[in-house]
Amino acid sequence: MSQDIDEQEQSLFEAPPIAEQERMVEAILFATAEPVTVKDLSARMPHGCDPAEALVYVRKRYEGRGVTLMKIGDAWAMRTAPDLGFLMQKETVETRKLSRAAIETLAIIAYHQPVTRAEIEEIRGVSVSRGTVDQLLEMEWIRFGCRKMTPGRPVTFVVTQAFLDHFGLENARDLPGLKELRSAGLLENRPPPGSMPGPGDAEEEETNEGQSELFED
Amino acid sequence: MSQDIDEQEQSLFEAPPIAEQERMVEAILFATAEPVTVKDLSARMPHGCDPAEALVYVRKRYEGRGVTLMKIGDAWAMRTAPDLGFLMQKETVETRKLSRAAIETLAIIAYHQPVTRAEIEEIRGVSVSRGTVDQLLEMEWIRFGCRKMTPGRPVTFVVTQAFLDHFGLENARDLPGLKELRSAGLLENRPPPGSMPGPGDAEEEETNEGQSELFED
Amino acid sequence: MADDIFEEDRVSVAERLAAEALIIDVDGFEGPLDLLLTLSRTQKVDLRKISVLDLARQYLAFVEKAKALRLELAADYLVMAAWLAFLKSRLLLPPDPTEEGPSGEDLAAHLAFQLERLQAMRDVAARLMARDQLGRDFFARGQAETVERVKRVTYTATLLDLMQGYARIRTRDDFRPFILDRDSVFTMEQALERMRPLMGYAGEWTDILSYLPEGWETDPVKLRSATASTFAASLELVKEGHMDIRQTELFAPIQLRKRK
Repeated sequence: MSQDIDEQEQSLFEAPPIAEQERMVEAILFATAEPVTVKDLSARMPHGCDPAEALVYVRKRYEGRGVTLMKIGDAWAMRTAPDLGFLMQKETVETRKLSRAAIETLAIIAYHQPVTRAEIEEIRGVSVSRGTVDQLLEMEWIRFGCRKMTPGRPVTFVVTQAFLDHFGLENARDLPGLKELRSAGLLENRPPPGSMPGPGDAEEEETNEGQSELFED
Repeated sequence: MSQDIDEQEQSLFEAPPIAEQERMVEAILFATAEPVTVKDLSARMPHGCDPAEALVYVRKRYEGRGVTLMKIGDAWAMRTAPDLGFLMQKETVETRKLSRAAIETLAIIAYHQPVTRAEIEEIRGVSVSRGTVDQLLEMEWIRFGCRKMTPGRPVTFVVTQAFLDHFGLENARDLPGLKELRSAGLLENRPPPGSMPGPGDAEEEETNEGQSELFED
Repeated sequence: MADDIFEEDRVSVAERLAAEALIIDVDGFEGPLDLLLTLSRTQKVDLRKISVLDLARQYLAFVEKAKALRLELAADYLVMAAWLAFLKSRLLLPPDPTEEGPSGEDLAAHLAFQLERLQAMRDVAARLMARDQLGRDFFARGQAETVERVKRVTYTATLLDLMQGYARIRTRDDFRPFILDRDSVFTMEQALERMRPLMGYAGEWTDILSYLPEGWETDPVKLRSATASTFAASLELVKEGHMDIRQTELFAPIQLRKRK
């Protein structure tokens, strides 16, 4: 009985040609936020349409294209081809200068390694934030060295091969000493504001001493 | 010289075949709701690609389909074919109903851009309420253009890419009836002879005075 | 005036009804130009062939009626009425060659231009709104795949940075301002820290010197520092109301007891 009515209706409202149905399926799948079932398609398309058949054509048309028809459960959706996923990412690399605290901490580790956190703090004269050490560890410029044989057996830090590579050093001993820094004009001869200027000569000797001590062992 | 470098680079990083580039453009445009410029495409595709050429192929491929490639200003976007709008009742977004004043103001900005507020008021014969302009700005259909080189250097309004996108226009030159209006001389800025009553006459005279004073010395 | 009355008589009944209808919803007009445009439709001609003189008469008649009905008209309607009355006189009288300024024809032409332009803008506005619209007739991607912005921050430093950094630290040491050697300093905070837990046991008067930290009595420098800070800490505890303090005579031991 109901079939009769269907047939009657079909003759009254002729279904659009399949090419047209294909366009419709294409448009609906494109504009819909969610995957669409054949039933949904049927409900939205004019009477007499056969979305299942239209889907076959759509699928064929998009085979190997940048966009493909995908079946998700019992619903259909258009998705970018899986091999082109990399286009949906836009990587922006931002290069930032390492903070002063990080540079100083790194320098101390490089010149004094293996060195404990307490020793770094003593040399810098300020406490070293956890973030700074973490950042250097994350960059893989420093790593944990062996524990120090002192009470509490504190961990030490040493520089890594990646650090040496980045700075073009063969080993940490290649780092120029203070005397070389000074003769290369790299050392700020001016004392930091607020501190008292001392006699240059004596100071230089002192620092040389300190430096040689560092690399004696 | 730079061409040599280009060629060198091209040989170093061979660009994917054009069919592959077409797939990429297709995928990017398909996945993005906003219009994408050729520059953006270039930035996202591998080195050496020619998105402008690939776009020609994509456009051809989608001609007459349920989804079509549209040019909006200097950007491209995929949109469903307008004749299939009837299938999309579910997707239809109820846009805020614009007042008659807002519609007229929008049309005046579109056809006369860049246009100052005073010019809009001259055409409409009434003062333009702040709310009307604010609403259009908020919808991102208009934006501020450059200042006019007239006394007081008033700001101007122009329509946006979102406006073109919304009305399916490639650029503002495609506005319906633009040519006829122009040839009829209706887009000319014809200054009123002598004193003509305008919107908020008393006020305007005052401001004009103020402005001329400003620029007199 | 007689002219006006004569004019009014010539206005058809339908036009009069239309004009009256206009008066009823004068609020519905967006200013005099909008009203003029509406009035001009009664001429049923191309706006380019409109009779501005007739239009001026219609407008003035409208304003008169509004006045007769005691309707409050906004100032700009009255400004326009005054201007149109002036225009009408200019159009009716033969041009005075001595008079300066634009002719009545020029003014009339501009008004006609304004009306035509406003009408044109309304027409194109309607055409614009009748266009296929995004989100109504055609649609963008329903499920836009947003471009993932992968932001990667890399940090960098040069060998020079490193060396300068190190040099900075070392030279800072060299120029270090005088800082009190803190090895033999016992701070008040330390003294307080030491005394607080012991407070509870001080039921009897006790010499404050018994609170000195162990090992600090031998070194005179340390003894001095520890004594001073212990004394200061004692005063602090008294101030807080935990202890009583006394000294029986000059240079006698200073004694501390828990307050009861």
